[in-house]
Amino acid sequence: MERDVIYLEDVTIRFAGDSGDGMQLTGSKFSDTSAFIGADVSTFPDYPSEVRAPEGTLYGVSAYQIHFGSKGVYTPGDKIDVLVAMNPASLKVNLPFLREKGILIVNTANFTEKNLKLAKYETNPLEDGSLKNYQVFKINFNEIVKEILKDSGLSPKQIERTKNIFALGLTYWLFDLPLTETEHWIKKKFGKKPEIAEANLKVLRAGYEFGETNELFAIRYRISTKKLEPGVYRNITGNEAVALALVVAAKKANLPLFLGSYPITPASEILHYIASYKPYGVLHLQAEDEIGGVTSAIGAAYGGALAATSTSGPGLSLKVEGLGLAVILELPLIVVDVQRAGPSTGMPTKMEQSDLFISMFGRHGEAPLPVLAASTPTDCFDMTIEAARIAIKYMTPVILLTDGYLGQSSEEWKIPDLDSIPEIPVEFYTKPDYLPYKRDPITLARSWAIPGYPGLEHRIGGLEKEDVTGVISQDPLNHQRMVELRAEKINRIQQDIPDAELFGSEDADLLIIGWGSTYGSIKAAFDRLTEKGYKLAYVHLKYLNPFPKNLGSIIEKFDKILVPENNLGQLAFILQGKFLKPVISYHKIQGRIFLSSEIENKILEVLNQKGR
Amino acid sequence: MERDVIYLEDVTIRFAGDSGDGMQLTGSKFSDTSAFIGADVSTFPDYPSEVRAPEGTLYGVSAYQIHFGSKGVYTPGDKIDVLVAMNPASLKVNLPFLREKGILIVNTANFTEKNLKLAKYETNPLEDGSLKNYQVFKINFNEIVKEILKDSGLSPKQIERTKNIFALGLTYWLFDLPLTETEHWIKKKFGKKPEIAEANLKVLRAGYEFGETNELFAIRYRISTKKLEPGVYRNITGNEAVALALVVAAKKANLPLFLGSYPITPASEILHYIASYKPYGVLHLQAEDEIGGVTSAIGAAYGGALAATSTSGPGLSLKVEGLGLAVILELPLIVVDVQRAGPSTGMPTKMEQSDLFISMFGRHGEAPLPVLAASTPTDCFDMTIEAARIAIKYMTPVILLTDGYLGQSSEEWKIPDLDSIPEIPVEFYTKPDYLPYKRDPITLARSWAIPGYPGLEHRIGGLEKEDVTGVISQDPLNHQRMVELRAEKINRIQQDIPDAELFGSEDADLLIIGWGSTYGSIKAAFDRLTEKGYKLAYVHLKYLNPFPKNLGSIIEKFDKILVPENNLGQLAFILQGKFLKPVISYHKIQGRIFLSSEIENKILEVLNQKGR
Amino acid sequence: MTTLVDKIIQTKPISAIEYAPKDFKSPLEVRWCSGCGDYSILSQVQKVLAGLKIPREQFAFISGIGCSSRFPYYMQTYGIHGIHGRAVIIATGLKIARPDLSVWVVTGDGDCLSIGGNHFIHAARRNIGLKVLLFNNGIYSLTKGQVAPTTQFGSPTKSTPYGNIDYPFNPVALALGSGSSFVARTFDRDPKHMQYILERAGRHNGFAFVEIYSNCVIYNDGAYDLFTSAETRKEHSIMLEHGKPLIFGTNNDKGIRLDGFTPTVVSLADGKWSVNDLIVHNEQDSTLAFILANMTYNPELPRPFGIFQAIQKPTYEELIAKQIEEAKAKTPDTSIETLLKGDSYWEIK
Amino acid sequence: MTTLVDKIIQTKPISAIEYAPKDFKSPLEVRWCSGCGDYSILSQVQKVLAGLKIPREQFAFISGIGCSSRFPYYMQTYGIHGIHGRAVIIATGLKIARPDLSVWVVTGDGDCLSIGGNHFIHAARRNIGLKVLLFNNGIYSLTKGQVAPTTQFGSPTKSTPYGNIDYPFNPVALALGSGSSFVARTFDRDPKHMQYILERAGRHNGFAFVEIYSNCVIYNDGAYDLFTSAETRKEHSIMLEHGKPLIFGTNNDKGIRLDGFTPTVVSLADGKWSVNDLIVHNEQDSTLAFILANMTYNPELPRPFGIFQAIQKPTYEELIAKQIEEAKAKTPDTSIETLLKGDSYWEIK
Ligand SMILES: Cc1ncc(C[n+]2csc(CCOP(=O)(O)OP(=O)(O)O)c2C)c(N)n1
Ligand SMILES: Cc1ncc(C[n+]2csc(CCOP(=O)(O)OP(=O)(O)O)c2C)c(N)n1
Ligand code: SF4
Ligand code: SF4
Ligand SMILES: [Mg+2]
Ligand SMILES: [Mg+2]
Repeated sequence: MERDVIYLEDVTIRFAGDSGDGMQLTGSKFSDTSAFIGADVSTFPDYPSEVRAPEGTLYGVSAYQIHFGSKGVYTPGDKIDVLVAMNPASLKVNLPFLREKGILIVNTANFTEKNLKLAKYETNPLEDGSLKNYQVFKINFNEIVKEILKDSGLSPKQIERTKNIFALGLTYWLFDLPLTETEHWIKKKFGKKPEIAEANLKVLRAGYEFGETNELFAIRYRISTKKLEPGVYRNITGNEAVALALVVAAKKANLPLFLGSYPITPASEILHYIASYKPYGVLHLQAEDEIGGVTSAIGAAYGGALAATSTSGPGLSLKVEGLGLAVILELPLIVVDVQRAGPSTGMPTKMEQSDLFISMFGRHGEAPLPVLAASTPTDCFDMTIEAARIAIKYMTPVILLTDGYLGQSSEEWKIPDLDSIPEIPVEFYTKPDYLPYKRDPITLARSWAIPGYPGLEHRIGGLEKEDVTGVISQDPLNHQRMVELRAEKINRIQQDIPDAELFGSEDADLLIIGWGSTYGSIKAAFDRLTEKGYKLAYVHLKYLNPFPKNLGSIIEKFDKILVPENNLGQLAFILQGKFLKPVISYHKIQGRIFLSSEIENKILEVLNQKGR
Repeated sequence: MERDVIYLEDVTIRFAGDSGDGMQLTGSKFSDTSAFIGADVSTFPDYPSEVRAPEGTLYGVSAYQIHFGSKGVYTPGDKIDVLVAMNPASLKVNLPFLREKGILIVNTANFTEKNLKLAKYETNPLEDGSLKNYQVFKINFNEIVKEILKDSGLSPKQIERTKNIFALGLTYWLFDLPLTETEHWIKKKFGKKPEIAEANLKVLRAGYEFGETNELFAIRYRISTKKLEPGVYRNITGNEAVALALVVAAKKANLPLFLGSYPITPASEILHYIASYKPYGVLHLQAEDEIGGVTSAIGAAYGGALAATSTSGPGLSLKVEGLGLAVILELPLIVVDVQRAGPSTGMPTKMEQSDLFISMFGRHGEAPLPVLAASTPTDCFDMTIEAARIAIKYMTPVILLTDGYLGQSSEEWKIPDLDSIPEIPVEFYTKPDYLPYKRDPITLARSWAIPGYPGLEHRIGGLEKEDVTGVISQDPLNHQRMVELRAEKINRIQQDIPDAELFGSEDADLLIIGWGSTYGSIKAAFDRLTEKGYKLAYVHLKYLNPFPKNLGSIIEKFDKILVPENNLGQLAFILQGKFLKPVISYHKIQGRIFLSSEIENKILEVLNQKGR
Repeated sequence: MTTLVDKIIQTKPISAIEYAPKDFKSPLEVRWCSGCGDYSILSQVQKVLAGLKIPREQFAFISGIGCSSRFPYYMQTYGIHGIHGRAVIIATGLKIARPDLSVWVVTGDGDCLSIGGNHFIHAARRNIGLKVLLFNNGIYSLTKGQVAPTTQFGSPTKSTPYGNIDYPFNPVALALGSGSSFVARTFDRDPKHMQYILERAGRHNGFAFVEIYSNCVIYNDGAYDLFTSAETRKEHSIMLEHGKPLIFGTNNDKGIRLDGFTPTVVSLADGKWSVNDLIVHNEQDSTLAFILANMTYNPELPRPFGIFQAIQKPTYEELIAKQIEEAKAKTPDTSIETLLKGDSYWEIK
Repeated sequence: MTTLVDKIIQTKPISAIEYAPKDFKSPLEVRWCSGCGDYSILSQVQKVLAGLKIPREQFAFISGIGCSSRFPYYMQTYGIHGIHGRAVIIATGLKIARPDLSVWVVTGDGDCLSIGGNHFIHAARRNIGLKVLLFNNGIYSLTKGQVAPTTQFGSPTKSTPYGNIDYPFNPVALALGSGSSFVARTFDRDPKHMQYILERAGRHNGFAFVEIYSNCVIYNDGAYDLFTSAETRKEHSIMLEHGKPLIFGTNNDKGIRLDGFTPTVVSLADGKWSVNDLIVHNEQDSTLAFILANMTYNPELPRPFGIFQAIQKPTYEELIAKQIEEAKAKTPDTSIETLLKGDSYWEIK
C-alpha cells in the first residue's frame, strides 16, 4: 500500500499504560532507536509515586515521552503528537497533553466496564464521540498478540506481556524507523530464553507489518535527522551521566573513587550505578543516613580518595553540618543534589529548582562553597567532571545541582573520547616541611597530604585554626583573616571558569537568564522567537557561585531581565543582591519543567510591558 | 581621710584572674550592686574555652567586665578604666584594654617567678617600669586576708579563696558603692555555713576600709545614676531572659511549655534554666541530638504545647530538615539560635552574627519562616515573647537569633508586671467541621486541633497536601498554590509587626542599619557623633523576615547606608536583594562585638568619602 | 493551673467506647501493592485498637517515611506522617507533652534502624510509653529496593548488586541491648498471634517494641517464607510462650535446651531428652531474653517469635510527673512573679 | 591500576619501626584539667602504639567533640578532630578508602552514645576495622556538666538539676547487641590492664570497642570510685580473664555462678560452692558475653572489666576487597571506555 509521507522536523510521542504494562521499557527502546537514526532526542519518564498502584487506577498510570527530530529538541516536548494509550486510565490522564488533531492509538482490549469505572469514565470515550478532535486508531493489541503467538508455547500471561512490543513495532512503522536496534537488544536481553526472544521478535515485526498492511493508517511520517559528528553514541540519563563522570574524574585525577550515599528519590540511581561499578574498583558505602553519607566521604577525602556524596533535598538538609566541616577542613568533596519538589518530603518524584538558596547560604557561620548546575542530562556528565576539577584544585566541597527531571530523563550522548578529557592534576604533598594551611598564592588552596606518608603526620579539625600552620587558634584577628581567606578562595574560582555565553545580541530588548534544567524550555522558546524576529538575549548559568566574571557586565547592558525558575525566584534574588539590578522573576512550581510555550508567552508579555 | 571625689557619667571595670580565682562571681556581684544603686549596667564575662586550664597560664585567664553609669551604657565598654588583676597572666592578657592613665589594682601575692614565667614575662612588670602609663596600686591581697581571718578557724585554702571578696570591698569603696546588696547575698548564700558567711562579710568590709584608711588612694569616684522608674529590678543575661520569657509566653498563651534541646555552648544555659523550672511545671527533654531537639518539639506542638528548641550554630545546621517539616506542618515552634563563631565548630565560646543566612535560606525547597533578632540581653525577653506570639498566631516555626555575647552578658532589667504583658490568644479548634489546612483569611494561618478532642482525628505530614483539606496531593497547580500560600502567610506578618524606628533625622547624611547585638556599639557611637553635631540616622532591625513595612521607604531616603555586622555582610546582601539599593557593608569577624569607637571611626570614614 | 490542653483532655468522648475495627479506618484509600504484608498489620491493628477500650481520640499514630510509614493515613486517629527516621523522637515529644495519649509509632526497617537508629535506642532506654511497630520487610521498598539494615547477608539489592556485605541487625537484640522493657516479634501471616502481641504491647506500660516480619511482594518477596509459610514454619520457627518449655517442630517433637550457654536443638523423640530438659520461657528474665534473641540468625536454630521480654519499670512520663510534683512540693512559692525575680533583685520606689 | 594513593602507601617508612611512647607525643600542650582520667589513657595509648610495630604514619586518630575528643591533637599521628557525634562514620569512610591504615576513634559518652549512637551501632554491625575508645566519664564535660547517656540514674547535673530520669545505657550491652566482634571494658586507674586491653584491641581484626571509665575531676568526680579505687575495687569489680573462672573479692573468696540464667554471687569460703561451680569466661561465647554484660548495672553484682567478647568474622574492608576482586574477575573488559558505552550504543562514521 502506498501512503502519504509527511516530513517533520520533530515529533513527540508518549507511551502510556498501567504500571505493569512496560511503558518505561517501550519508551526507552523507542528513544534508543530514534537516537540511533541520528535524531536529537529528549525523553521524560513519568511514573506514579506509589510503588505499584492497583491496576487500572488513575494514579497507577505510567508514561514515557519521547521528543525527537532534527531541530528544537531541547525538551521532551510541550504537547504530544502521538499518544499510545494502553487502558482507559492512561487515556484519561494523558489526553490533555495531546495536541488537537494528534494521533491517538488505543489498545481497546482494556476498555472494559471495570477499567472505565476505575478511570472514572461515565461513558466509553471510544464510543461517546469525545475523541472527535483527534485521529483515533482503535486496535485490540491483546487479541492480535494472542493470535500471533498462539503456537509459541508461551503462557497467556507471557503472551499478553508482549503487547507493548507490538505497540513499539507499530510506532516504528509509523515513523519509518528501523527495527534493528531493538531486535539486537531483544536477542541480547533474552539470550538465555530463546522462546521469549523469538516471541518478542515476532511481535515486534508484526507490529511493524500491521502498520504496513492495515488500511487504518493513511499517513506515515518521516523525521528529518541531523548529520551527527562521527563517534559512538548512546542515550543517557542525568543520573547515569553523573555516576559515569565520577568514575572518569577519578581516573583523570588518578585517585580512587568513594561515594558515601543514602537512597533517596530521585537521586538513588546514582548510588545504584556506582554500586554496580565494582568491577572498576569503585568504593561505595550506603551509609546509615545522609549525615553518614557526607561525613564518610570527608573521611575518605582525608585518606586521598576522590570523594562524593549524592542526595536530594531532604538529604541535603541533613548534610548541612557536614558540609560546614568540609569547608573548614578544606578537603575536596563533590556533593550532587538531585533537586525535587519541597519543602520537607514535598512531592518526592517531582522536579523543582528550590535548593539553590540552601546550597548558597545553608550553613551556619561563614561557609561559602562553589555551586554548579547542570542544564541537560548530558551536561550532568560535564559538570560533574568540572565539580571534581574545582573541588580538587581549590580543596573545597562543591555542590552540583541537578534535578529529578535531569536525573531521570535522557538524551542522546556522544560518548567522549577519554583522551579528550583533560587530566585533573593532583599532587599529594611529600616534602618534609608540610604546613597544612599554607596556601597556593594563586588559588589560595592548601596542599593535600595524606596518611601513610612518613613524617607529615598532622591533625585537622572543625575548630578555627591558625593561618598557615593549621594549629587551633582563637586569636581574633586570625579568625577574621581565615574567614576572609576562605571566602576569597571561592571568589578566585571566578578566574578559572568560562565566561557566560550570550545567545542573541547585546542590544536585544530583553535578557533572559536561566539556570539548570530550564535550559531546554528557554532555548526552544528563545530560538522560536528569535526566528520570528524578536530581539532577545539569553544567558544560561552553569556556575552559580561564583558567577562567571563577565556576568555583571552583561547584566549592565540590559534594561529588562527575565529570570524563569522552578522556585519562587531564588536566582532572581541572588542576582539582585549581587548586581543591584531589578529582574523580573517568573516562577513555576508545579513539579514540572516549563513548557517552552509558557516561556514564549511570558517573553512576549514582558516585551509588551512598558518600563520594567 | 578626705579624698578628692571625681564625678563620672560612666566607668568600666574589669576583674581578671585565674579560672579558679572567682572572677565571674566577683564581677556579677559588682554588677548587681551597681545596678542596685540605679546605674545602667552592661557586663561581659570572658572566660577560657578550656574547662579548667592549668593555673597561671595565659589561656586560663578568666575576666568579668562591668560598664555602668548614667549615660551611654550600651556595651560593656571599649576601654577599661579600672583593671583588677589577680596574677601575672591576667595582667598580661588584659592590660591592652586598660586606657592610658587607667587604674590598675594588682594582687602582688601571685607575682612569683613561676607565675611570671607562665605568663611569659621576662621581667616583673611591677618592677620593670613598663606600667608607668597607669596608676598602679600594688596590694598583697593574700597577706591581708590571712591576717584578717587568722582567728576565723578557716583553713588556709578557705582563707585564700576570700581574696576576691576583698577586691570587691575595695572597689566598692573606690566607687562609693554600698555593701548592703552583697552582704545580703553572702548571708543568704552561706546561710548554712555561718563561719564562712562571717569570714566573707569581714573580708568584704575590710576591703572597703582598706580603701578608706590606706593612703594609697588619693582619689575616689562617684558615678552618677539615673532616676529609674519605680519597679522591681534585677540583672539578667540574655540566656536567662529567653528561658524566663518562654515560661511567661506559655503562661500568657495558657499552654504547657516544652523545650527539646541538646547542650551546646553558648546556648546551654537556656536548657539549664528551663530544666531548673520543674516547680513551674515546665517540660523539657535533653534529646539525643539536635535533630531530636527540634523534632521532639514538633511532636509536642502537635500535642498542643508551646514548643521550643534552643541551640547554637552547629545545632541549627542539624535542625534544618526538622524546620522544613515544621514549615509544611504549619505548627507553632520557637527556635532560639545563640550564634557563635563559625563555620563548623569554629570558636565555640565566641560570638558572631553569621547564622542569618542559614536562618533565612537554610532549608531545601521553598520553606520561608519568620526570623527575629534580639538586640540586648533584656530584649531577649521581649523578642522571645514576640517569637511565641508570631509562632502561635501564624502557626509557623520562628527563628529567634541571639548570640554568645547577648546570651552571657547581662544588664539591669525592670522586671515586667505580668499583667502588662498581653495575652497570647489561642483557640484549639473544637467544631466538628475541622479542615486542617483551612486558613484564616487575614493571617492565612490554619487552625490548630489537638489529639484528645473527639471527632477531629486527622493526620498531617511532610508530603504536599491539598489546600484546605490537607489531604496528600500531587496536583501540580495545588502545589504551586500551597507554596505561594505558605510564602504569603509569612509576608503578611509584616502587617502585624511594629514599624522600624528611625533614630536621628530623615535628612541625615548617612543611615546606619544594624541588627542583633551590634545595637549597643552602634547606639553609643551614634549618640556620641550626634552630640558632636553629625547628622546621622539609625535603624536597628529586630524583624529580619519579614522586614518592617516602612523599611523600604526609609531606605529610599538615604544615599549612604552603612551596615555593620559581625559576619561578611549577610544583612547587607539581603537588603540589596530586597531593596536594590547599594549599602556599605562593614564587617568584623573576630569573635567579639564591635567597639563603639570602631563604629565611630567607620562612620566618620564613610561620611568623608565622596559618593558612596 | 489548667491549661487549654487540659480542657481538651477533659472533653468527654462522643459516645460509649465501643468500637468496631472499621471505626479505625480512615477515608483514604489504602495504596500498598496487592499482596503486601502491611495490609495484614493494618487490619490486626484496627482490630486490636477496637478492643482496647480507649477513646479513639486518644490514639496518635506517628510514622517516618517508607511504604510502611503511610500507615497513619489509613487510621482514623490523630497522627503525623513525619520525616525519615524521626518517628520515634517526634512521638517522644508528643508523649512527654501528652502522657494521656496512647502513642503508636509505625516504622520500617530503614526508617527505624538505619536513619532512625539513634532515636530508637534512646527511646528504648528512656522507657517512654510508646508502642513501636517495626514493619520489617528486609528492604527499602518505597525507594524501590535498596539494602536495609535487616537485609540478609549476601543478598543482591539495587544498591548492593554484588550482594549485601553488611551483617544485618537483629532488631530484638538491639532493643534488649538498649533497655526496652517490652520486646516481641510476630509476622504478617498469623493474624491471631499478631493480635495477641499487639494487644499485649497496647497494654504495656512503658516502651513496647514489636518487630513484625512483613512480606514485600515487589522487592523482597518470600524473604521470610521459611519462618512464616504454613509449610515450613513449624520446623523453622518457635513460638515463645511465658511459662512454657521451648518446643517446636511439625510434630512438636523438638525442643531447645541450654548446652553450657548455648541454646541447642534436641529431639524429644529419641528418648534422650525430655520436656524437663528444655528452657522454660520467662518473659521477666532479661538474661534469658538475650539468649533467645541471640538465636535469631543462627541457621541451626528455629527463629523465635513471641514476647522475649515484658518487664515493668517506671516509665519516662511517670518519672517526669513525679519529679515535677516533688519539685512543686518543695518550692514554697511557684508563682511566675517569684521566678522572674531570681536570686537577687531590688525595688525602686 | 596504581593510583596516587597507592604510591603514597608504597612509600617506605623513614626508619626502622622501633618507637618509644614519646614518638607519639605531638608538640601541642595537653590541656585537660590536672587529675583528669584522660591523661592516663593518653599515656597508655602512646605506650601501646609504640609496641605495635606499625609505622607511625599508618595511624589515624579520629574524634568527635568533647574533652576526650581533643585526643588526636596530642598524638603525633594523622588525625581528624571531627564534628560532634560523627567520629565513627568519618573513620568508616577513611577505613574504606584506606584499609591499609590503623584507624582509631576517640569519643566521649555523649559523642559516641548520644548524638553519635547511630553511627556507632552501624559501624559495629558492619564489623569495620576500627578501634573505638569510648572515654566514659558519665557526663558532658566540655559543655560543663550536662547529663550523658551513661550518667547514673538519679544524679543531678546541670541539665537535670532534679536528678537524671534517663536510664543509662550499658555501652557494652549496646555494642554486643549491635554485633561488635571485640568488646572490652577497662579504666583509667589500672595502666597495666588498660595496656593489655588496648593492645588486644589494636591487634583485633575487625571492629574493636573499648569502654574506658575515665574520671572527670570537675563535673563527675569519683563517679566510678567504687569500681576503680584501690580500696573498693576488689570487692566491687571483677576482672574477666579468658578460660578462668569468675572470681573476685579482697581475698579472692567470691565467685559468680549461674543460677538458672541469673549470674549470682557465691562465697567460696563457706564450703557450699567451689571454683568448679563458677562461670568460666570464654571470650568466644557470644551468649556468655551478653550474660556478663548484663551484670553491669546490677548493684548486687561486681562490675565486670576485661574482654567480654573477641570473635573473628570477615571484616567490612575484607568483604569489599573480595567483592571487587570477584566482580573484576567476572567482567571480561573493565576498561572505562566500555563502561561508558553501557548496554546500548551505536556508531556514526
Ligand atoms: C532524609 C531522607 N532520606 C531519604 C529518604 C528516602 N526514603 C524514603 S523511605 C526510605 C526507606 C524506606 O525503607 P523502610 O524504612 O524499610 O520502609 P519500607 O518502604 O520498606 O516500608 C528512604 C531511604 C527520605 N524521604 N528522607
Ligand atoms: C552539633 C553539636 N552539638 C553540640 C555540641 C556541643 N558539645 C560539644 S562536646 C559535647 C558533649 C561532650 O560530652 P562527651 O562526649 O561525653 O565528652 P567529654 O567532654 O565528657 O569528654 C557537646 C554537647 C557541638 N559541638 N556540636
Ligand atoms: S513495595 Fe513492597 S512494602 Fe511497598 S507496598 Fe509494595 S509490597 Fe508493600
Ligand atoms: S572537665 Fe573533666 S573531662 Fe574535661 S578535662 Fe577536666 S577533668 Fe577531664
Ligand atoms: Mg523496609
Ligand atoms: Mg563525657
